[in-house]
Amino acid sequence: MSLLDDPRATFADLTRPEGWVLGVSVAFALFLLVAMLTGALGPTYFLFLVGLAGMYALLSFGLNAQWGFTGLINFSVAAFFGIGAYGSALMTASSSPIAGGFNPLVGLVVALVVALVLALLIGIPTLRLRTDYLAIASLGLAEVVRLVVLNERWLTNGSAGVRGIPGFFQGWPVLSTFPEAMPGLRLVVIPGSPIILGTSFWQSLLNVLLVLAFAGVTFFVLRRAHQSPWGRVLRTIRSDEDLARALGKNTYSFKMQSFILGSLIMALAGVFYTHLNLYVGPGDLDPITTFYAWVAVILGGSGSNRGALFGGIVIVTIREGTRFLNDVALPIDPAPMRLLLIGVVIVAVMRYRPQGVLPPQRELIWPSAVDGRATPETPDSGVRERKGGGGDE
Amino acid sequence: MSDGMTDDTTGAADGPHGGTDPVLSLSGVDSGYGEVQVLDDCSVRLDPGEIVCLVGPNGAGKSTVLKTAFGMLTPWTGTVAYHGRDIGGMAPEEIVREGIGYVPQTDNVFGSLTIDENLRMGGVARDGGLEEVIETLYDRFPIIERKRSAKAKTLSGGQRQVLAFARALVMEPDVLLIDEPSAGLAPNTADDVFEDVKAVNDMDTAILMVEQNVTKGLGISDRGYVLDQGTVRFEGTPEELLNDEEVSQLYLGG
Amino acid sequence: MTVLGYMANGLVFSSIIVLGSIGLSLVYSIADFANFAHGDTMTIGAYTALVTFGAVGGLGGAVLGLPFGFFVALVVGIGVAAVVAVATEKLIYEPLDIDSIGLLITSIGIAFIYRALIQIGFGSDFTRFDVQQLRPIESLVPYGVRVTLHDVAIVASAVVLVVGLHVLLQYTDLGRKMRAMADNPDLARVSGIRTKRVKLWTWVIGAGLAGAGGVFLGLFNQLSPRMGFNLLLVIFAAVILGGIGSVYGAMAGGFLIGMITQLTPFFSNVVEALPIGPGWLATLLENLITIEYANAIAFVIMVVVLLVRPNGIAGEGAT
Amino acid sequence: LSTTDDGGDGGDGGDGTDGSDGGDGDDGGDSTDPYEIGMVDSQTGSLSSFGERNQRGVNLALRHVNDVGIGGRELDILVEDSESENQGGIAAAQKLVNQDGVPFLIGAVGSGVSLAIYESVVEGTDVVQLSQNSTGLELTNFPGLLRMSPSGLSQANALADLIAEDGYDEVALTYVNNDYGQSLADAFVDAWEGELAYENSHDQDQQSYSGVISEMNSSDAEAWLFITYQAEFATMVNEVFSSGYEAQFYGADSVSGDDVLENTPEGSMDGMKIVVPSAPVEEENFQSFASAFEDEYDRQPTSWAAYAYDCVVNAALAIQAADEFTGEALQETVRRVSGPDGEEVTSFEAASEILADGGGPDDVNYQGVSGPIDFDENGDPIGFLQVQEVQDHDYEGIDFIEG
Amino acid sequence: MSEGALPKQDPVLRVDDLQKSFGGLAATDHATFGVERGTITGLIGPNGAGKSTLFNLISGFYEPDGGTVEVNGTDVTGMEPYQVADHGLIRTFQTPRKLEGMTVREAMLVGPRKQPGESFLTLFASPGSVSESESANLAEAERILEEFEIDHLATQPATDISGGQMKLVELARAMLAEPEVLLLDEPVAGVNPTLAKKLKDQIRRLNEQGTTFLLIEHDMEFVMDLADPIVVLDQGHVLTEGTPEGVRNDDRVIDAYLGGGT
Ligand SMILES: Nc1ncnc2c1ncn2[C@@H]1O[C@H](COP(=O)(O)OP(=O)(O)OP(=O)(O)O)[C@@H](O)[C@H]1O
Ligand SMILES: Nc1ncnc2c1ncn2[C@@H]1O[C@H](COP(=O)(O)OP(=O)(O)OP(=O)(O)O)[C@@H](O)[C@H]1O
Ligand SMILES: CC(C)C[C@H](N)C(=O)O
Ligand SMILES: [Mg+2]
Ligand SMILES: [Mg+2]
Repeated sequence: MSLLDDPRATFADLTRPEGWVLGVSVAFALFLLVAMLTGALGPTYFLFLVGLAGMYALLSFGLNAQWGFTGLINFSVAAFFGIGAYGSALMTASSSPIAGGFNPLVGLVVALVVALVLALLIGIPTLRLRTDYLAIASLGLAEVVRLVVLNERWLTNGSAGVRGIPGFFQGWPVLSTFPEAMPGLRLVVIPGSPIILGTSFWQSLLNVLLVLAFAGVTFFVLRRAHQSPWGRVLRTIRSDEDLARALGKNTYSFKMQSFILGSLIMALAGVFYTHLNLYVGPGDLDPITTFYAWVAVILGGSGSNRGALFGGIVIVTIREGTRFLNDVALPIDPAPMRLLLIGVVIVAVMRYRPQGVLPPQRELIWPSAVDGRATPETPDSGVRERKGGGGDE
Repeated sequence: MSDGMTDDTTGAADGPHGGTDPVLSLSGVDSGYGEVQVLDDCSVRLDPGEIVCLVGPNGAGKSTVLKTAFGMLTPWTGTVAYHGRDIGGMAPEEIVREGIGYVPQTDNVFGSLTIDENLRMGGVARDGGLEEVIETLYDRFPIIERKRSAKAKTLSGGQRQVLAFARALVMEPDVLLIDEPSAGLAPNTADDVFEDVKAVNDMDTAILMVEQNVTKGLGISDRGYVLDQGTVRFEGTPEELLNDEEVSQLYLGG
Repeated sequence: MTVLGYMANGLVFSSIIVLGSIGLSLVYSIADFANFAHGDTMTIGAYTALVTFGAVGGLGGAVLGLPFGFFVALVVGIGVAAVVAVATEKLIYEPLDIDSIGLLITSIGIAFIYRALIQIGFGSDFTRFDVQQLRPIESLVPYGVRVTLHDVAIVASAVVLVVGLHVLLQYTDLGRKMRAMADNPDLARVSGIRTKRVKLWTWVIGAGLAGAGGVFLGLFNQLSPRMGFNLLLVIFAAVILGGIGSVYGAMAGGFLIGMITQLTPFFSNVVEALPIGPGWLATLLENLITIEYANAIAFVIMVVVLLVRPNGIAGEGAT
Repeated sequence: LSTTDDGGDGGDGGDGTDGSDGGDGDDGGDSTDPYEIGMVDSQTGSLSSFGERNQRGVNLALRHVNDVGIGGRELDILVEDSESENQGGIAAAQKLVNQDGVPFLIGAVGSGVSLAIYESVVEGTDVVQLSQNSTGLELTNFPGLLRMSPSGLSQANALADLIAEDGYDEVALTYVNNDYGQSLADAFVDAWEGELAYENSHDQDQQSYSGVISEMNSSDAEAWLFITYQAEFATMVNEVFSSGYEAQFYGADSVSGDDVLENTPEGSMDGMKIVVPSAPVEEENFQSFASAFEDEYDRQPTSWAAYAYDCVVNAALAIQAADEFTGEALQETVRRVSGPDGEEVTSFEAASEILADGGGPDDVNYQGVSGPIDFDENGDPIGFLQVQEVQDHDYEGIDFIEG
Repeated sequence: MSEGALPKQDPVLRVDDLQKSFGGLAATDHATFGVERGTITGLIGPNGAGKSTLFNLISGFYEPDGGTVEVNGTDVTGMEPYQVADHGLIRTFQTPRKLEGMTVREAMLVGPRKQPGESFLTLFASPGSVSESESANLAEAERILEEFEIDHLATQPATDISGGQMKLVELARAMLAEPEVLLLDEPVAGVNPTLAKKLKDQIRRLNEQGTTFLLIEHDMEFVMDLADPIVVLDQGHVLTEGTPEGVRNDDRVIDAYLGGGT
């Protein structure tokens, strides 16, 4: 399994699309590196994009844990994201109408607890019923939460939003003053275009480290869960809940666990967002976030954690990369052009990579159980993929 | 359409029934799902008025033969000919109109439609006389007549099987492809169905049938094929197959 | 305003929602996905009518306060919306080999494309049809009902279209074929149903009605590139409430949702007037049942209805 | 209907229509690169129509600036879309500041987005941020964040006075449910001494506001105050008209515009009074701006276009007056080129001439087409207000109020 | 109706006066019978007699209109399917269930009950125990696949197999659950006769190891050979119960079910 143990085998194990994606990713990373060294890409901006990608990756992890694993259709990603963001903002911000001024870690905990409560509130009545209930209830819930945040000023400041939010490392030893303490660096790789790394660079670097920590832990937890019997029950529910019930699985409980897990991860994304942008408003609960999380999961490949990670990156590339295309593209009204481009990219990916970029590739059995056992040769394409490519309908 | 017309040279005449042209024939067909090959140089023929039975182990490719013949799958190589005309790759909804009917092995009724509607759907390609045929079928299958306005998903397994069979008969096809008609049927009902198959056949419909109930299946057939791993292993009259020690041992549970 | 007045408003708004929800529901069940581009299809209908109306002008006479030319524009709007939808099906959806969630995501992309094209062509500002705005019908004002002839025209046209659809489904096999297809597409083909053709008809009907809904929405309010999209969530609620895939359910759902959103001021009056149990409950309700929460109330009612009738109002009882 | 121009083709103008084209030497012949500044605009999303209005102003201003040139160099504006959302706005500003490295950032439209950008991207750097359209009260608390459009506070006070003077002691108020609407409404409620018969917010982009309208009607107040945007207001007017209600309308500046006139029935708003920020006199610079605008776009300019226009001109002047093209240097000049000291001039050309002749930033006082633009210590412009009345379905200025 | 109620020494499953109707149709009509521990009990009856409905009632998928179900002496009426399974009863479905996105092997591994790895916390608290039981289950799954002659399908997508193969996977998975009582709904419908014979041996062997079976089957040769006693259901109620011989020669059974042919 691990790259360190046996790198050669790990690479030989890759399926064709995996190899392809790996190749493209490496090339893309190199390209970015070169762009950064030559000054074509601002390092601070790049780190901001990485932070955003991390945030979308977290959102897609969360949705993947619900939809990809268990088939729960959650249309209130934005609501859980918003709960995370507001929960943490209201606890830490100086302008908070209720509490405020707490350590960001308190904010983190409170955000997660509120998300948990909300997940229970919506899960308890709906998860016993057919899967579409959750879709419906969550669609409504997202709107209700948004309207409450917008209108209940005593609680949320209403449309004014919450400002005066500290960075996540506020009050931590060393880290809280790290960006200011770091010297401004000036790197010259290409003569004439020096790269200047100032306070905001170090601040962004901290943010990136934070999101990497969040996403890294999440990824590790999800991967292990996905390969486990626990994950297998979820996948059984996704495909045939009655079968799972007949085999003695308490499907309601499993669905609840999966729903809560995903919701917490989405709230985590919200917490990060709050301390990345230092401002939250009701607009952050707009359904568009839900759209993008779905797009990321589907583009990445439903049910695949790596896919979700990749989907997060793809979303940022689509949303922010199109800004660069603007600079060169036709001088038609640029804004709708960008909207058009985003639309075209989404359609194109679905057309040419319908199972997503990195669909689940191989069977998911607890790793050490299959190790050493003669694993039949890796199929050239993934389980789903072969199905997707089938000629019959 | 062109019943029995043989304007093309189909190189007939080397089958056991030398002389007649087959209504339906697969010759040298390779076929499968996606990239997975299932049929390997498979040849099966159905002569006018015959009942032919396909038997073989699970996963041998029997259903795949029917699906390929009916356009659900496109043959990779080889031809599927109907009255000598190549119909390989033609869409199922068009093949129905040519006069071939098909009863799938699974998912063979519209669960959310009533029995009555199921039968009507079987006749969308008919020009007329729909009501009469449906009434005839109800007469023939009282087991579904009683439930004509119930949703098909409420039927028991066996009732469904009967409905699926009836649905295909609405078109009064020339050739009928049936995938395991007796699976899940009570012995007496299975007998009825086999009798019905016989009766349909008596009205000049050639039948290609997959059956695991080999004794009864071969019992009403004129010829049989044993399929294994996508290839025809044996071909012959029911007696020949049933009496062959090896065939019977390996495939027929004898 | 009187209850009657609120209900009259609700009826007009419902008519538009109903037109949108029928199409969404049809496509949902036949093409098997939630079409997020449906709202923008409505927008296409509206802008087509705008252009057509600008080109043909009033054409002499008028019915219900609307010039003949407007009806021509309506028909063209319906037609173009249908053609665009069919073209999208042929060019984009049909060649795709993905499951329904994949299609849903694709439709989000399509929605962006439609909207971007409209914005490129027309700018993002709002505009209206160039028809004379009317005053309320005098004879109804004493009853607290304040509707114009245009409103009557909207309701009447919607009724005509809905009845037309009903007749079509009732007296042809199309409706049954659609259901068969929604149930089991493979078996439908095996039975000889030309599924592609049925699908195209579905798109024609669904998008055509959406186009009409868009034109009326423009007449009712105004046109802007986001008009249809802004309505989409409510339309979804209507479809789900009605029972996914049921045309008649979509009608009922659309009607109810339209009514509920317009009746909220009335509900809030009722809540204020009623002597509700403990004081805190009364305060809570008074704070929550206000027009800011109109959409939220509609959604909550939808969820509650579904808990009682799990398959929507027109669906079959509990499973 | 005139919805077909997409504001894009500014290229073929400048062929002598300006009259004042005489002696501006050789423009742009220099090999030096243009100055690049950034702008965050609402090109898509719920405020996209404002973004479009902004772009018209920006394009016109760019023409006027580049006809003259800034010390021989041109001005170039990189526009990024905020999607009218915080997230989009922040991402756009991130790119402009940290990727393109612009020292001067015009943006954004919605007050919430402007603040979000300021707090998460600009604060702590020396980049100059100048919002083109935000009028929310909260911005006053952020002196580092400049804006061209005046705070809603003076407007709110003026409205309260105006309604009281007109003899009403009851008012029904509806406002758009965002930072802008809410803060303006709050300020009004503070200033208003009469009875508030109805006060409720409404969401943007709704398909119908008949609920709001009917509730306002049942409040029995005779004066109705609207703090909302053009599209929403036009819908409301139409609904009032077709419901046959009668009331005296009042409105904040964001409800006035040609598109409202175009899209509401004749006479439906007659008598309405609106308080709008404006130049203190019926300046000829506004007139010439308006006529240039009409030539270009075949429509009257909105105040939003005028703000955006002034943002660009102000930025250009700040650049010309500064020693070097850095945020630090621009912070020094941006307030002074339009500040009260110096000679009052009403066009970029005139101001630029003074600077070219060796004048310092304090030697010019650019008078904008949207007002005198004197930023106070909080970064807000000194607002001058005009009361407009709708007469024969057109806006007539009837009074001035000094901020 | 009391014919079904033969006295049982040690009934592992008891169905008492069970009723269920759909609309006007009484699919289960005061059905009463018991399954003796250690037997292979056959359940036969015409199509639509209510056999599958009975399975659904016993296993908790349907809520009965009246009557009780007892498993291992516990009243499980009205319990959730998973609770019934906890009491040791597992059922298969007449129409095989497909598991999308899994290989056949994975689909099999859902079978075992109470796997330590099914608790989220254990995954992190005690990965070793997860690993251990997973290895054991995998070995067991592969063994059964081999016996069912579908080991070559182990890493095939579970959806891409033939109709008969699906029935086999369904059966194999249920066996992995190692229940005390196993309810099989037509396990060999569509299964090749040669293989069916082998399955017969499998079932018999498992039975000898202590599993009690209740099985619905229309293949008379199969069921008569394997099961004793046999319960005959007709129109929702127990028509008769007895030895294969007795049932085979019962006129009512011949009439309603077997027909002349057999
Ligand atoms: N959910 C349901 N709704 C309505 N009727 C039902 C439902 N389930 C079963 N039925 C009816 O109950 C009767 C018994 O059905 P059941 O499936 O139990 O039969 P069965 O004995 O298993 O038959 P088979 O051997 O054909 O599978 C049938 O007439 C069937 O139509
Ligand atoms: N949809 C599918 N996709 C991929 N492979 C399939 C699919 N359906 C069947 N197969 C494979 O094709 C082979 C032949 O299947 P087929 O259904 O033709 O068998 P069969 O002879 O009808 O068996 P049975 O008697 O069990 O119905 C099997 O090995 C199966 O694994
Ligand atoms: C363009 C304007 C409508 C923006 C508004 N003044 C605000 O601050 O939000
Ligand atoms: Mg088969
Ligand atoms: Mg059954």
